[in-house]
Amino acid sequence: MLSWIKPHRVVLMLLAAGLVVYIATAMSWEWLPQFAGDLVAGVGVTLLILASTVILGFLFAVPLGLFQVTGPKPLALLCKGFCTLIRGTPLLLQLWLIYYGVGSLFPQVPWIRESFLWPYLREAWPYGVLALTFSFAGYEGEVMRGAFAGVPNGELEAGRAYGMTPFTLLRRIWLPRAIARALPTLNGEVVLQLKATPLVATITVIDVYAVTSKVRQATYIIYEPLLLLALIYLCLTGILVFTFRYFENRNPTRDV
Amino acid sequence: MAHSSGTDAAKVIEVIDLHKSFGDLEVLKGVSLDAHQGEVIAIIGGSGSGKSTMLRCINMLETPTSGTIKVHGEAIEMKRDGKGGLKPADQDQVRRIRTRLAMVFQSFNLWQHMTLLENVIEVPVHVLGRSKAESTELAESLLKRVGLHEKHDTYPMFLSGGQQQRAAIARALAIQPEVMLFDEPTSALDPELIGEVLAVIGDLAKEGRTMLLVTHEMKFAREVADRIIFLHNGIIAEAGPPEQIFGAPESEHLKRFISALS
Amino acid sequence: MAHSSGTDAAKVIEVIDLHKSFGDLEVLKGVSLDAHQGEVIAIIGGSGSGKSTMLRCINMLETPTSGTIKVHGEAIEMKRDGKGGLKPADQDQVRRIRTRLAMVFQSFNLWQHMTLLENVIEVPVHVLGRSKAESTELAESLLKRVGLHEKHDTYPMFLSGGQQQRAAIARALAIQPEVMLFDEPTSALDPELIGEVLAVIGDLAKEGRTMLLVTHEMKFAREVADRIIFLHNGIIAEAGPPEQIFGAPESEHLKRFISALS
Amino acid sequence: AAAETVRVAFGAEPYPPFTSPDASGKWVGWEIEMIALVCKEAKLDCELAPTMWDGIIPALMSKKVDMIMGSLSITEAREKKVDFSIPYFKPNAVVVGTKSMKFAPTPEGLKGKLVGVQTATTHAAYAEKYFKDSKLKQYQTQDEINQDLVSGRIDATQADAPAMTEFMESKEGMACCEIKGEVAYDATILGRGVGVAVRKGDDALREKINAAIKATRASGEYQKLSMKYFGMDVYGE
Amino acid sequence: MSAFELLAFSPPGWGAVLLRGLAMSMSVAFGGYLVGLLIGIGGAFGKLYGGPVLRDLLACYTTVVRAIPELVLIVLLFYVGSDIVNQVMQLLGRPPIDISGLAAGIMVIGVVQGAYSTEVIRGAIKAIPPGMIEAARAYGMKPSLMLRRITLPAMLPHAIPGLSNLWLIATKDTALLAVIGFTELTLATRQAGGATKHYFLFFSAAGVLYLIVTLLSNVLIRSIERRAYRGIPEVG
Ligand SMILES: Nc1ncnc2c1ncn2[C@@H]1O[C@H](COP(=O)(O)OP(=O)(O)OP(=O)(O)O)[C@@H](O)[C@H]1O
Ligand SMILES: Nc1ncnc2c1ncn2[C@@H]1O[C@H](COP(=O)(O)OP(=O)(O)OP(=O)(O)O)[C@@H](O)[C@H]1O
Ligand SMILES: [Mg+2]
Ligand SMILES: [Mg+2]
Repeated sequence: MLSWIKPHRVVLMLLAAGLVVYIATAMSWEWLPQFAGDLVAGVGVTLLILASTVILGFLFAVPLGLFQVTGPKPLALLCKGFCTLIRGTPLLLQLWLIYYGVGSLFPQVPWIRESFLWPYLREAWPYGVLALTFSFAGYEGEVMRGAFAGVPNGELEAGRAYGMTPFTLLRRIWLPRAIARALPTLNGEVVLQLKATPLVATITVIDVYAVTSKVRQATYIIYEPLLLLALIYLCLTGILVFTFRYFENRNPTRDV
Repeated sequence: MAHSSGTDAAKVIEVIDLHKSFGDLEVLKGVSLDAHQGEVIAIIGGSGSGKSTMLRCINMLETPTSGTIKVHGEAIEMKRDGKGGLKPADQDQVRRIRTRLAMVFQSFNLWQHMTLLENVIEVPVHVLGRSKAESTELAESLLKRVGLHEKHDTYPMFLSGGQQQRAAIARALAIQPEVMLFDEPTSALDPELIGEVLAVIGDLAKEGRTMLLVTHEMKFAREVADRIIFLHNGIIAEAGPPEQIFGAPESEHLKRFISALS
Repeated sequence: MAHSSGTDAAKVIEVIDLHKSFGDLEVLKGVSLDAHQGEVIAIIGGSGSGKSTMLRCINMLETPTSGTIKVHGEAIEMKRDGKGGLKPADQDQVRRIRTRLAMVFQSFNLWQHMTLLENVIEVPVHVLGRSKAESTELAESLLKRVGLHEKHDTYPMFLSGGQQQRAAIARALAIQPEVMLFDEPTSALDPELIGEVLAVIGDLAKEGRTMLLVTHEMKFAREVADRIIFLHNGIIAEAGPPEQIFGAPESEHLKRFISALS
Repeated sequence: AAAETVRVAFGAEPYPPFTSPDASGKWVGWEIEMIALVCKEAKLDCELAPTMWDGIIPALMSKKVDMIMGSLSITEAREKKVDFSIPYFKPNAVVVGTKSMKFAPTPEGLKGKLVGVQTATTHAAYAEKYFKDSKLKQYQTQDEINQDLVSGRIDATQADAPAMTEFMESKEGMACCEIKGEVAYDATILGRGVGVAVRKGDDALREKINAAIKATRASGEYQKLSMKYFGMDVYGE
Repeated sequence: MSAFELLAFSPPGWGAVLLRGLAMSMSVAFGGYLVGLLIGIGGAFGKLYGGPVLRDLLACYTTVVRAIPELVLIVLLFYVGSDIVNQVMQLLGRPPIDISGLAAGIMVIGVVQGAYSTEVIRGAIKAIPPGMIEAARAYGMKPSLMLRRITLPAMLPHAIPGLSNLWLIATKDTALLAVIGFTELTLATRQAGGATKHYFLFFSAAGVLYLIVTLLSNVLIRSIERRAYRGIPEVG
């Protein structure tokens, strides 16, 4: 632990501490108590959306990437098409089409309005989760495609030669190797996903970003809410980066 | 084309008129071969003569352009693929057969994300469904036997060439297969270790396992093999017991090939 | 510790008290060695004894834990790095020296994104600044010499093991360096090709090039080397001309090592 | 020529009938014409600077624009950061709801209902204070609220009366919804109206604008413009 | 008005507005992406081979820039940044300068993209078989030469998926520039939709425009990929 402390790091930390002290003292934060509850709730919403869409999206991305590499052809094309469509159009538009497009059709069907699903379909978050999941899957599917294709053929051959079923080969060799090499990119994509979550505010899901926007509009205080927002996202990203770093370091690599 | 005299033991591997092309390059031009239970067959031949390709065809890592492969009398079923070649008709059959053949690759192909021990127990535990404790015990003893006991927690990329090769051999042995396909298993080993591998192969043969062995070490081939096959220009140019091949080579090519030895 | 009798030729490589550890594992425990102009030195020893590590230290692919390396009398300057090891002080010097040493790797390390021809002309054209036409001509003749002429437009992935190894040798030869470092250059080759490589090495020695050669082929070492060095347990356990090493080995280890030969 | 140039910011997102662009890039609407009117009276040479909401206050602070005239409600919190002119517009707040349900625009009437409001508006503040038993949904724009009203995902909305007239005249609006009435007046939230924002301390500009707004009332031009767009006088004494 | 009239190229059709927005978006995206790529290459090498100080600084850069929402960065860099510049100019007795939205946009997108490409490229370099790099070193290649001849081409297959994702993200991130008064495609779309109430028509039109850009990009990426993947047989 002590080896972590080096002169330049001390300097950096002092600088950071100075900045924080300046921001805390020289700027106006009297609005904070009034919105504290909203902020905490907002962080919760952000985390919930992030976690659920990343996990669901990744589960979806694995077959998307795999089928593009292995085929069969029609399935590969289908996956490719899905990834292209998702990556090729703005998320805002997708969210919008799902919420205002598909979502607004349900109320017009009487039996849906009567069913137990209606209270959920009437909410906005299912649509947000769906759109963000698709989006993550689309981007990640592409990353996983590259990662699957990059695993050295010899190692796969060894698995096949010893009679592994395709599923065992995938679970034991191909997927772990692919994930290992996709980790740094994956890390970035998850952070991007974190920053995509604010879009759900456009369909009335109030995340932490929406709360700070509200503060800004209500009080016309510009920079303080933005800085707080930056700090919150910084902490969340820091946690993500450290988690990923932990897993990255578990992969053996030789320095060259 | 000389062929080995049949023995009474069961035919474990039969290769019948095997052809293999890569694009325009015809690497195997009709190779036929029987391997009987407990037999050790050494395959020799110039670099690029198709030795690896032949081994790889036997367990379907390459699909033959034409020809038949039988394991224990069971022919691997093939069907035409779209491009004028063959492909296995029944993947389950291929898989079943593969679990009975263990291959040691020329380029080792160790799994880089697993330690040596993990590499060795992978197939026993996850393919053959043996218990982890038992597999680990076997693996440790195999690693000890190839002199890698202290390295069992190391990842392959931190090993010397010879250490990787020995690990690959241990991985194949751990499967305890009926047939072993060795592709130059001693290329990175020193004489002392070659002797050790030779002893291992001898033991395996005594246990009744069949072995196909690609090698450039003629001395090794002579000592370990019951029969030697000389691949040249895509066909089996000569085959026979070691004394005959090294003592009385018939073709010019083989003569030149082994004359380089002395 | 035996040392070779000094010759009159200039010392091209000097290794003085070289130590190298990987973590807790001390692989080289003080190795010293002189190589004179035109000399061929074979390095033998068990798998994992540190042969590759020693070659890799000479051109600074591994940085020694301590010790000095001199090339043509010029010591590679080193400084302490943070972690108690050494690192080169002047990268330019290292680079300049490296262009005079050509290495053939145990695992070939061909550049997978280039064809064979591109692999071979890469360094002459882009590092040494020779003309492309001239380099291509030389490369073609080298590829022909190692029997890979028709493969010059192929990517390494599609080559057999021996073909890759020959390509790696051609790549090193194309540099026409003063010193060649060979790490098991014949491990994937058949006896015929080994003979060919032996001839190439002989020619190079006649041209006055110095060679350090790690090999497991004792026959090869005996035929080609002026001096043989036996690495054991991280030190040079024995060194001397082939007749002495193979004829009158002193230590137990060496005796056992070469007894495996017969 | 003697007039000084003043850059006037307003939201770059369309907000008809107040501010909206046409395809040639020209901005039209009641507020655009108000800007012209006020500037003429104050003898200012005004330049329109449509700016996205998130950048509008920073633009004012960093002097990229000089005033904001974009339906900004005057509130206590905001007055700490900017100075406001006298109000030039006091909309009254109405509740619009689906035809299929009958309810009054009161806390009791809206109990248990799903009510959409535009975030950070006086309506949102009002709804938060009074409609405690309703479920509030915060939207970015009134347009989106209207869409969800049409599709039936919310039951009601509270909004500016003038802004809703246009919606109520549209085909979808007429089909789905009706005006349930005005909410009970609360001067502390609704009472201060909409003003022009200038940088703190820019009193010269603020005085000019105050005078100009009064002048447009006196000359009757304000009333004419208001009738043209809303069919009533929205100044609200 | 029919959909056809609404999308016509001359007013009152909005076609020209959308296309102008697209052109704006593309020029910022392209500039920003290039800047980001350069930063990314430098950053990846710094992170892999740099000294401890450089590494820590780069770690701060990639973490902080990736963490903070682009909107915050744009607002801070553009308004606070130009404020500071102008105060400095005032001190020097020079007239204030107007930082152009285009330059600011490219700068901001570039800085953000740089942080992401640093990570993508770092991962790709780590995926190269170490032997290929060692061989280059052993033959005395200079870092710059090795970069050009070995590292970049060899890492390309591993980096292309990530980098092409980044390009597509760049084309869409330009939406944020609306905050600094830039009428790019997304804002133009919202204006058209809001003014005409034909939201679906215009959002779909923008979607199609984006999709066309993507498909064209894909053609280009494919051809780069085909070159990058030479020598690597298809797995399957
Ligand atoms: N990067 C590394 N990290 C950790 N240990 C290493 C590393 N490289 C080599 N070693 C260890 O150092 C020892 C010597 O390795 P080296 O490659 O020099 O052996 P060698 O004599 O060339 O053997 P071989 O004949 O099998 O190639 C081995 O035990 C090996 O496991
Ligand atoms: N995937 C492939 N695509 C194209 N050509 C190939 C492929 N694999 C092998 N070849 C070619 O087929 C021929 C035989 O290769 P093979 O690997 O079987 O040789 P080998 O006898 O094992 O040689 P070595 O002793 O050098 O390992 C070679 O000329 C090689 O270039
Ligand atoms: Mg081979
Ligand atoms: Mg070695």
